[in-house]
Amino acid sequence: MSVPVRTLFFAAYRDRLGLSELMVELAQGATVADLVAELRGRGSPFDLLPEQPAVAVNRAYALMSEPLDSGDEVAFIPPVAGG
Amino acid sequence: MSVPVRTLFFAAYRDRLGLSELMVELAQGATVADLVAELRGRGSPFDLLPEQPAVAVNRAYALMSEPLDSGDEVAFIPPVAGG
Amino acid sequence: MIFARVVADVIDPVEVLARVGSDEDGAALLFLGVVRDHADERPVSGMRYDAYADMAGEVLQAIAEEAAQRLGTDRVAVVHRFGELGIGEVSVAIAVSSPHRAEAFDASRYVIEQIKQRLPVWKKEHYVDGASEWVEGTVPPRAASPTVSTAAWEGGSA
Amino acid sequence: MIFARVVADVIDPVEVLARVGSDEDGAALLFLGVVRDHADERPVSGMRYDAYADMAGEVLQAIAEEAAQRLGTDRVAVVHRFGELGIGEVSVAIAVSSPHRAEAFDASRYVIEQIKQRLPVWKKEHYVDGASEWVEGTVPPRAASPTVSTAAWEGGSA
Repeated sequence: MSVPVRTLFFAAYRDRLGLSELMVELAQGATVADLVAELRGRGSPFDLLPEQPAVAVNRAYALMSEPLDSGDEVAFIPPVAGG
Repeated sequence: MSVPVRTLFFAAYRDRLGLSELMVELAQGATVADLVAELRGRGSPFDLLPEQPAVAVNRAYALMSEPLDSGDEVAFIPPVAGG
Repeated sequence: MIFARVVADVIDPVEVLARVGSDEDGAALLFLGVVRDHADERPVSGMRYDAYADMAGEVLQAIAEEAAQRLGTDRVAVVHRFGELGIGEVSVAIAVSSPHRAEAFDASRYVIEQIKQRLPVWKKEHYVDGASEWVEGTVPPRAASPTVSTAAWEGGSA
Repeated sequence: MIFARVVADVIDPVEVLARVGSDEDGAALLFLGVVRDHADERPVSGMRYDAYADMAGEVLQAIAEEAAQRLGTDRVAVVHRFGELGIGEVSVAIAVSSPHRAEAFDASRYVIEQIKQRLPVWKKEHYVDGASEWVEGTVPPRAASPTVSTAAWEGGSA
């Protein structure tokens, strides 16, 4: 059984990848780290993502070790610059 | 030759003295300290003024040693509470 | 009465300020972040703010609640804008009020520093020479509830 | 553009805020001192501010100029009111703006702390029980140009 997650890319990451959203199928028990590895493993342009990006899972900052569930929303968060 | 100065009393000092303004004749060479001593020497209610009040001479905070000239405006400044 | 919004519309600072205040309060403080015409000496013509709007609304609410804790009142209103902004336009308005001023200054500063550290918002500067660049930002915390230390939010520029 | 006034009229905070700001500025800060309904737990119905108006105008101008030095811009506007004020009425409004926020917070705080230390203004609290008392104040400096130390203006209440 695969775990579909919705990934979001913002700002500089969106510009680098040329896309803002992507559905990814992960293996059961996959973590954020696995998602990042899966994406970077696809090569250009996904290898432009950092190895250890800041991410939010379901709109909360999360560690690379965070396990992912079906339907989770995982956002890649470039360094923030509000204000 | 006497030196006339205009003295002003504010807030609590004005309430204590029951007056807000007074012309005082001082001797040539008199300082703020001399003015204070002259007033306190008059007895009640002037002895309710502190021995070392904060004062302003011509709208600038001044030391007790400040010499006074004819026509100077000397204000007795109770502890301030703006804001 | 805590109010926190991430919006696409023009911010009315007076409206934000009007959301705070109480008969108990002796101090009110309104902070405005404004798009300025330069960045490190380089002339800027405008700024584009991108937001992860859903998350930003939640993070801004959390920041406002933390600020209210420091403030000791629930009189905290903060609005952050996204989209294209011209020079002089307000990107963020923060209003707080409290019985005493020290807490108001502290809470206002807390909100803006936390916004810069945690709010999932990004800005792209448009330069007068025609180029545009994402502003170098701050790596956000890796966990949902960052430790709030005094040292963590003091200092910083802009 | 430094603006400092001691006035008998109602203060319009929006007008004071509008006196600062510039295309160079990324931060604006408006502080309002407001009459609150209590003093150390005692219910207050209003406040009377007395001023040595001529001197207060000069001192406020000096404070604003010192704040502008700290701020690095001349965008400082401060208005202090005297007379009878009701609960919720603004007794002082301080607006500053600058390229970066740290200086704006610093300058705003400087102005209010210096007002409390030096401005020849006094306030009498009117209590709900009918009594009135002069608020215990701060002994002002004995010389025209006080030494401005950081320690001297930090802290304090209200």
